[in-house]
Amino acid sequence: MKVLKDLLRDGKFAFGFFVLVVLVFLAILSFFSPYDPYRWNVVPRDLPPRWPHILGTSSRGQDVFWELCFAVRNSLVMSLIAGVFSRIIAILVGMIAGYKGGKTDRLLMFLSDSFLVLPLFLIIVLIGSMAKARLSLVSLGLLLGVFGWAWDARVIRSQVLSLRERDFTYTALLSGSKTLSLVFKEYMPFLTPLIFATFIGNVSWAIGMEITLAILGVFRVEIPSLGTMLQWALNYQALLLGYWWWIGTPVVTSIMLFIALYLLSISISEYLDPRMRIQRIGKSTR
Amino acid sequence: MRELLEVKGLTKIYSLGSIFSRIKITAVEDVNFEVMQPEIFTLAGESGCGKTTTAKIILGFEEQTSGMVFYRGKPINELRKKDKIQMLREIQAVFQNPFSTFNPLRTVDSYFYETLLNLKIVSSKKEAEKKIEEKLAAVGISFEEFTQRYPNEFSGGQLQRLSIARALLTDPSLIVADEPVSMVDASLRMSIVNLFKDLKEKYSVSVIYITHDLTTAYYVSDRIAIMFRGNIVEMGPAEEVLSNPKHPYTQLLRESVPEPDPEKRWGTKVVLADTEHEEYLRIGCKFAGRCPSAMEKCKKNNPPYFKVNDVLVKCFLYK
Amino acid sequence: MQTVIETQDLKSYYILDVFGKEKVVKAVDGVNIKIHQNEIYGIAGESGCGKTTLLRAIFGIIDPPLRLIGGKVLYHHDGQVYDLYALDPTERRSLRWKFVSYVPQGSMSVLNPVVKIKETFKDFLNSHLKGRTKEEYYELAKEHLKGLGLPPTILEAYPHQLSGGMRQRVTIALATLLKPKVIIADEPTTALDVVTQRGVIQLLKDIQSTYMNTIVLVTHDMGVHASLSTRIAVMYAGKIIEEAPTSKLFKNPKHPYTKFLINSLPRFGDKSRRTSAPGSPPSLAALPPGCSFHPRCPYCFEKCKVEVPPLREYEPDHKVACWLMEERIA
Amino acid sequence: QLDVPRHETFITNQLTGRVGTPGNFNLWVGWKWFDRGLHNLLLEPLWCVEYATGEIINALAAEPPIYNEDFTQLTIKLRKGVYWSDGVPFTADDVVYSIELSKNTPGFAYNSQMQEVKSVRKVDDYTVVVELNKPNSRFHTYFLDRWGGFRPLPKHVFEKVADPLTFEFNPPVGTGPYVLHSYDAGGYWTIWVRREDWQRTPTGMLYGMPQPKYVAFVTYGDPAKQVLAMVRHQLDAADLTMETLRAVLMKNTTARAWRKDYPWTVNIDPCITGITFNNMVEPFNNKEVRWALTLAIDIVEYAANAFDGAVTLSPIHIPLTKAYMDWYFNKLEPWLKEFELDLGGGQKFKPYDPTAGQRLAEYARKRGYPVPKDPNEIKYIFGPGWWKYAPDVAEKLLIKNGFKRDPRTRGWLLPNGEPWKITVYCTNTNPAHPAYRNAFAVAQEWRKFGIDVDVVVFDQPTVVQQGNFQVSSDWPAAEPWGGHPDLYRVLNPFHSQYMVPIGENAAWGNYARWMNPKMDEIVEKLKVTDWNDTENIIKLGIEGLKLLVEEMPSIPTFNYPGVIAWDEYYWTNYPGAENMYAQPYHHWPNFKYMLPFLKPTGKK
Amino acid sequence: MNFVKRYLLPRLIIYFLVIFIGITMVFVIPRFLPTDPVLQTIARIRAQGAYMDPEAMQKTIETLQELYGLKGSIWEQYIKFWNRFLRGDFGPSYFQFPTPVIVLIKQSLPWTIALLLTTTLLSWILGNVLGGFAGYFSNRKWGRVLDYIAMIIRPMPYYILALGLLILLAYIFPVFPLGGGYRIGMRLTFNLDTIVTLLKHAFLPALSLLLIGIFVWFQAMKLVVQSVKTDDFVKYAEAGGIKPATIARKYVIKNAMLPQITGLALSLGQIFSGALITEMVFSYPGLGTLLYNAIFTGDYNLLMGITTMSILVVTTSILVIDLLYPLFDPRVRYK
Ligand SMILES: Nc1ncnc2c1ncn2[C@@H]1O[C@H](COP(=O)(O)OP(=O)(O)OP(=O)(O)O)[C@@H](O)[C@H]1O
Ligand SMILES: Nc1ncnc2c1ncn2[C@@H]1O[C@H](COP(=O)(O)OP(=O)(O)OP(=O)(O)O)[C@@H](O)[C@H]1O
Ligand SMILES: [Mg+2]
Ligand SMILES: [Mg+2]
Repeated sequence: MKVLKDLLRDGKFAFGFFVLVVLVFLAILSFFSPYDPYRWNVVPRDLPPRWPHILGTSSRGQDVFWELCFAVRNSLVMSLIAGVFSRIIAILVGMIAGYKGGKTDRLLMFLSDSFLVLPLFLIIVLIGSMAKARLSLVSLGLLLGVFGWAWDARVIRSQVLSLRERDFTYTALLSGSKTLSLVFKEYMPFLTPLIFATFIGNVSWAIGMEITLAILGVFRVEIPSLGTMLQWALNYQALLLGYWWWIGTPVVTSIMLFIALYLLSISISEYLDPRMRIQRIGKSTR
Repeated sequence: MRELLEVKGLTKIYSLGSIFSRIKITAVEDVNFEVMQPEIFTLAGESGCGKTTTAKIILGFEEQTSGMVFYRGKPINELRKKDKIQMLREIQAVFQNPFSTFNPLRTVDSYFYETLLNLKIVSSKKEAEKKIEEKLAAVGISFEEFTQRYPNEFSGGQLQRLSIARALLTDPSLIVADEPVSMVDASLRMSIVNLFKDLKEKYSVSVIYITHDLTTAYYVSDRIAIMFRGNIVEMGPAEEVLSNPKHPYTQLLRESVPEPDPEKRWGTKVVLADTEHEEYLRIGCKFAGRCPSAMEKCKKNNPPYFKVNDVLVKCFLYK
Repeated sequence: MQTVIETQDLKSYYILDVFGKEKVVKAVDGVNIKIHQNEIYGIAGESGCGKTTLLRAIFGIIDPPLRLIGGKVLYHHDGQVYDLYALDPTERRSLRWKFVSYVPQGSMSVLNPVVKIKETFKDFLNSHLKGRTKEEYYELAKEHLKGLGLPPTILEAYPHQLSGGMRQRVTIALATLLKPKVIIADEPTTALDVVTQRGVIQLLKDIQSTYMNTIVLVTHDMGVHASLSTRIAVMYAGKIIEEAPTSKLFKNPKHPYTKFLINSLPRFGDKSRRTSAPGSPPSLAALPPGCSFHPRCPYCFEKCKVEVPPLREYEPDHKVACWLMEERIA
Repeated sequence: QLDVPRHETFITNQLTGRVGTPGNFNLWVGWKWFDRGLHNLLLEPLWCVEYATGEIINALAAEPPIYNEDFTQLTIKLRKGVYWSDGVPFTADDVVYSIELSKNTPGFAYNSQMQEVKSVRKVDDYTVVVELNKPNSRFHTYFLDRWGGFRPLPKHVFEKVADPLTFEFNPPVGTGPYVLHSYDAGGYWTIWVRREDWQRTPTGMLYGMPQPKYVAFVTYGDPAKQVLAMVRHQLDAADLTMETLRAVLMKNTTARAWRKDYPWTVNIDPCITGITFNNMVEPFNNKEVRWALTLAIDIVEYAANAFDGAVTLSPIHIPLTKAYMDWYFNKLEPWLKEFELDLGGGQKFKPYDPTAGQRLAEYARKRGYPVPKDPNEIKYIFGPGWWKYAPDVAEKLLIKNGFKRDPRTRGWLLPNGEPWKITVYCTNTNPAHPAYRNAFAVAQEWRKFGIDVDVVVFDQPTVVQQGNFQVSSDWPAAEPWGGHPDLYRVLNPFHSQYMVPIGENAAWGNYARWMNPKMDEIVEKLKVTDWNDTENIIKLGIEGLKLLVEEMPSIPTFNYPGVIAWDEYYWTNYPGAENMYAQPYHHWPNFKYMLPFLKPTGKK
Repeated sequence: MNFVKRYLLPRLIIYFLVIFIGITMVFVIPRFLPTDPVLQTIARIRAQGAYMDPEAMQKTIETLQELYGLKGSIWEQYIKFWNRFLRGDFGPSYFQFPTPVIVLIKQSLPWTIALLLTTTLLSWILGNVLGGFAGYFSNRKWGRVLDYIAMIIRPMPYYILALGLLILLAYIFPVFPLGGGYRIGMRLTFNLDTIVTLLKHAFLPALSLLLIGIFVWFQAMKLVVQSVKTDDFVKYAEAGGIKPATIARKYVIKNAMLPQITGLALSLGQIFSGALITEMVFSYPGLGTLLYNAIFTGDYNLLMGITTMSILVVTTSILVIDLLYPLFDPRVRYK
């Protein structure tokens, strides 16, 4: 709580946090939706925003606001799973390869290079078709996670390679730190900005991938998500027909999501780096 | 007095450079010495002569190219494999660069608590605090000043002292101190050096004291080894070596110590090497290029050790 | 003797936010010094007493959390007096390296690792001299190095290819490049072996005698002070507590802390136990009242605990801040 | 944007998208993007269907096919005075050579079909006789162009070629009224120019001079782009989606669709859309289950969800184009009205709902679209009727067959007690395609009925072809010819001789994997009925359609709702609903027969 | 020599191993897909209504399998593939039969390279320079404005951005053409008009790619700079009164470049997968659509052709970067 209070003093964090809270609120709201997101034709079609349809209705006869609630919930779940899962792999592989070096490093980098090189698109189509498009949000998240780490692991590794040469590694060793705790306690703070950045990149990639997969049919287009919402709006030419509320909603929401994540990550990284935190405080009281 | 640590034929070769230009540097070349218990053993010499590398090998942070290190008569690496924690308790170190000793993104005190808890020296935070306070007092830092602060909030000297305090936490038998007081004023330097002395006398602690400050080396150490470009060029009792240096490099070194006396100032100018590489690449005596009394054979052959009284000298002058 | 830099009641504190609570580290607390032309002004003092901070304040690099609390820094240049902190950033920048240059603490790691040394030279020249070609800059740099007796070949090297001593000397060469009136050097020889240190000091000395300029030198090595400085100031807890010509200070230190400092120096041929100042250095965030040395001072009396002693000239050129001196006069 | 005079050019989009092999015009080998002008401008077939008028056009052929008594010999009479575009006359030699080349070249188009040919000979320059190995009363349909067909190739060009498979046929030589002008090596456009001697082509002879001097086929990529191009008058004809069409009409005052008002869509497309059950898997192998699922559909809501109501409903397995309405539907309707289902327990139910079209019109009116009042007009626009929305009857049928409702969720349980989950497979990833829309529309209906439905959209037709599905939105039956009452094409695939187990390729037109001895009989009879004996052909057709209704192996829903937009800025007199002189698509082979009717507006 | 044995050789072994595994995977994966090139070809021919007798179909399938070289076990096919591949031949495309894969790739490659190579490089350079400066001068106004723009543009769905640009600059303000590589009906000869036309047509696709690309690099660079700018040598340069622009350029950006260079290598490799959405939105010729169609028509040979190239380029650029690292950072050593 104390930390949160500290962080909230930063405008960037406050804004990002606010947006995220709103999104989470929307996601929770979806549990109270008066409409089944899988049913069409439940409200009059193509209405502009007006009470009670505060974000209008779509050509499928759905209420855009409530669709958004489901979309936010599902997209958050899916992309966070993908982001977090691939981060975990990337961090583990990158850190261990960088820290251990030698054979371990070579093996892990071989693995990640192979992942880098493989035509991801092809593989996902393959897996998708084997799963007969029955991928759930969670398994899609995991799948994207499995394929989203290789590059970031390489980046993390290169950072660790230089970090491990710094003397504090030895201090930590002399303090009896075990490999894992050493790597996480000593190197992690340096990597947080990087990890956050790759996390955002990964989340945006995952959401983009989800749209692509939905288009290809590997993922079910009926599951409401920011991606499929956009996809439907585009298919029904909301842009040209002037249903701006329909196409604008997912676009603005996803941009807001990324801005929020970005601001949060910057703010948190600054907070974690005492040098920057001090500067920040120095600035704010000047 | 028992032998605590023995270094035998230690060699470390680094290779530097890119695909196009590769250079091999023998950072440590066939180094032999032993440290008694208790003893303050000083390693001194030109910057870049391999002192830190030697220390890192002893501490197990660097792998030697060849040679062995024995601790209490057993190969140190095997001991480490057997009981890491015990070895960490027994051997502690202070690093050269105080600014990089602690992670700038972590508070300094966390290392203190970790040392105590990881090495199972204390079992509670309360106990830890007591212990830390005690050690901090020994280096002249107050507990309040120290809690919850990041390394960049301390001055260089303060960091060095913190580093020493941390090493003392485990009550080690051997402290490898790599220039532990280079950024500390003379008065405090004295108190720390005195601390080493006391530790040795009261608790039989041995110290490998790596330093450029030959006056304190003279003041505290029992024996001293002078290194030059990876080789020990002279080794013996500190008093003897420093008051009566034999190797031309030791002589130069001794002569270069600035006296804290405005009346005494240096005479002749010294010649410095531009880069270290050229001297590393020498086949014969590495100092031959700058030595005032260099002979032909110095440039071609690597001189062996000669014993003069208690002192080993690696110079053909003493053949 | 002409003054080149003077400070007037300079106060510069680190203001920190430690978990919501403000904490003030009084690193420079009311410093008045006058640095003259053509001298080597040494500053000694306990580690952490604010030497580096003082130099930064004099040089004008005050970044948060360090802040200027009060006082002035005056530069005497070309018959004009500049109030450093009243200048705008571009003016300040134009004085740097031309009037005053800086060798920071730990200067072995201040060179840009990915460019050759000559590039760094070029950048420094280019930023202060106008309208010359690249080749002219390199030529200038080469000349300069030659003048200082350094091998010009190092211009083609990357920093990591040079030895520590060489890097240290490169930063000194950089600092003297534009022949500034004042060179501020913060522990330029720490981490060097004595032979290399000797080379670096010789260089500083040569520069000083060639250009007749001023060097402000911070070092813990009293030997270096003895062999280089003409005047020495001793700092303690953010304040100057004694200032005197070198020989006077070594022969006749007056402040109890200075006494400890000088007396604790070990010497060859003397292995007897040396004592240092008792107790530990005070935290600059919580200074004791009165004279900040009083808790460690063997001669402390009541007044010391209450009132801060002023820095006074008790003998010609010899200033001390100690109530004992006051007593003695009285 | 265009390097030929705009007002003399007719620009259309290219249906099949960017050409992969822009420099290769040899459309007899592999897939060659016919619709870039190859089959619609460059080449003429022997015969061509015209479904707008319900006739077969004799193009290179001079008259309909002539079979002998036992259908082992086919005589083709050729049109006189036709020349290839390089000035060589078109004769029987070309046809004979084409057939022989195809027969002897594996990998060539119609190679396998031509194996039926025992021999082919020229009687005179304008008569060809084909002897067949075994009787085939429909052999000539291989030469009947209906978005595909074997078109004669120039003998004088191909006989000089060493390997006809790798031959690029560039520049191409044809019998149609246009020749190649230029093409994009990147495959995005092809421009054709009218032949100087257009009179010497079947098109010229039949309909006169094609009006545009140039015709350009352009791939715009994204459908939204076609809208932009059309609004800026850079595109004269485009097949769009319902939504893009509305956008065009909104923004371009000179643009029109096939029908000038709602529902705009082309309803004469010879193609029926709907839902296909896999009759080889449980529980869809049960006719009553199939019927229950049919009755669970509220077709008005279905059409609204799919195309906002802009469709022509069809309760039978052929599209209700004007022609089929006359040939078949009007004759079938009385029977449909009386058709009954047995609900068990002596209960009967008449499922036909003659008001479905009216109801759909009502929906459109509610949406604010102008809809005609005349019931006859409505019948032709929205369709005559469909099956009733009768969830209660569907429920009865299911319960009769052992299905139950979960008392708690009201969802359906299979007879074995498991929840009923249906996956609808859609093999078309184009969201504007009826297969796509049908899949989601049916899912909506069945979900409402209490079944857990999942839609899988995946561009892998083989999955359906090999029977690894439950329900698919593929065509419920093969498309009929369109210009001829013969239903051989629709019914033949249901013949049991083509039936294969799951895992093997089902016959196209029967992905439902349904068979019935009665159907075999009908098909056998049809096989020995002459192409020109339309009376008997229709009789057999009606029998077949009745059987399909009774069995409902797949649910027909509506005609392929073609969406075509024209810009009347440079050209007018398009074949719209009010003036159906030709089929409306520029990508069909008949395009060349439409061009002579266009009128330039004179705008520059 | 030691370098060759201890570093180069293992590195090269890994290089070839990765290529081998990559290519093998690309060979195997499509064969597990339910897409069968023969059936896809037939389906496509019939999709619009061409009629094929069910009997005739089976025969056609067999002929095509013969022609495509798909008879025989997967092993035989695999060995055949390597045989051909080592001779630099990918065989014929199935879907565009009998056009050789190489011909198809050659058709599209120049467009893709021209568009993607320039935009990749340009966005890399601009993004890094802007990011570097904005990161260093992070409290200047323009830096913050750039930051906000980056924040909004970067997460924008690319399709929306591209379409938006198109609508804005080709429709509302018809400055640029709606699509294509050059004018419809134009014959490409080497003259000024051609060059102008080509550039004009490439402008919007390039712009859309640049916008996203620049801001991706921008944000990454800004992040790295954030830490570099507190380094000692930067502080020293500032103290030395070196011009801020010089510091940003030579001290900050140059030192922050390393991770970015690796990133560049990877994105250069990805050029060879083309830019599908760009090609679709701007109807621009290129490899993207080719690859996309290859996947969905089961055109194994074409698929192999394109992905093999991409694999080769990615692995090679990673290798080259690894070897050339010391050129960019003189401190780097091989372990
Ligand atoms: N990791 C390394 N890789 C390559 N060379 C190294 C490495 N570490 C040290 N060296 C080189 O080995 C030599 C000895 O270095 P070392 O740090 O042991 O010297 P030192 O005696 O501690 O010097 P100083 O007094 O400056 O601390 C130097 O030339 C140094 O450049
Ligand atoms: N960034 C900072 N934040 C907070 N306190 C600081 C910071 N930097 C320095 N200090 C404190 O300010 C005081 C003066 O530091 P300074 O670096 O000036 O000392 P110094 O005299 O140069 O010491 P040394 O001889 O060890 O270099 C010290 O007590 C130190 O702890
Ligand atoms: Mg060292
Ligand atoms: Mg300092």
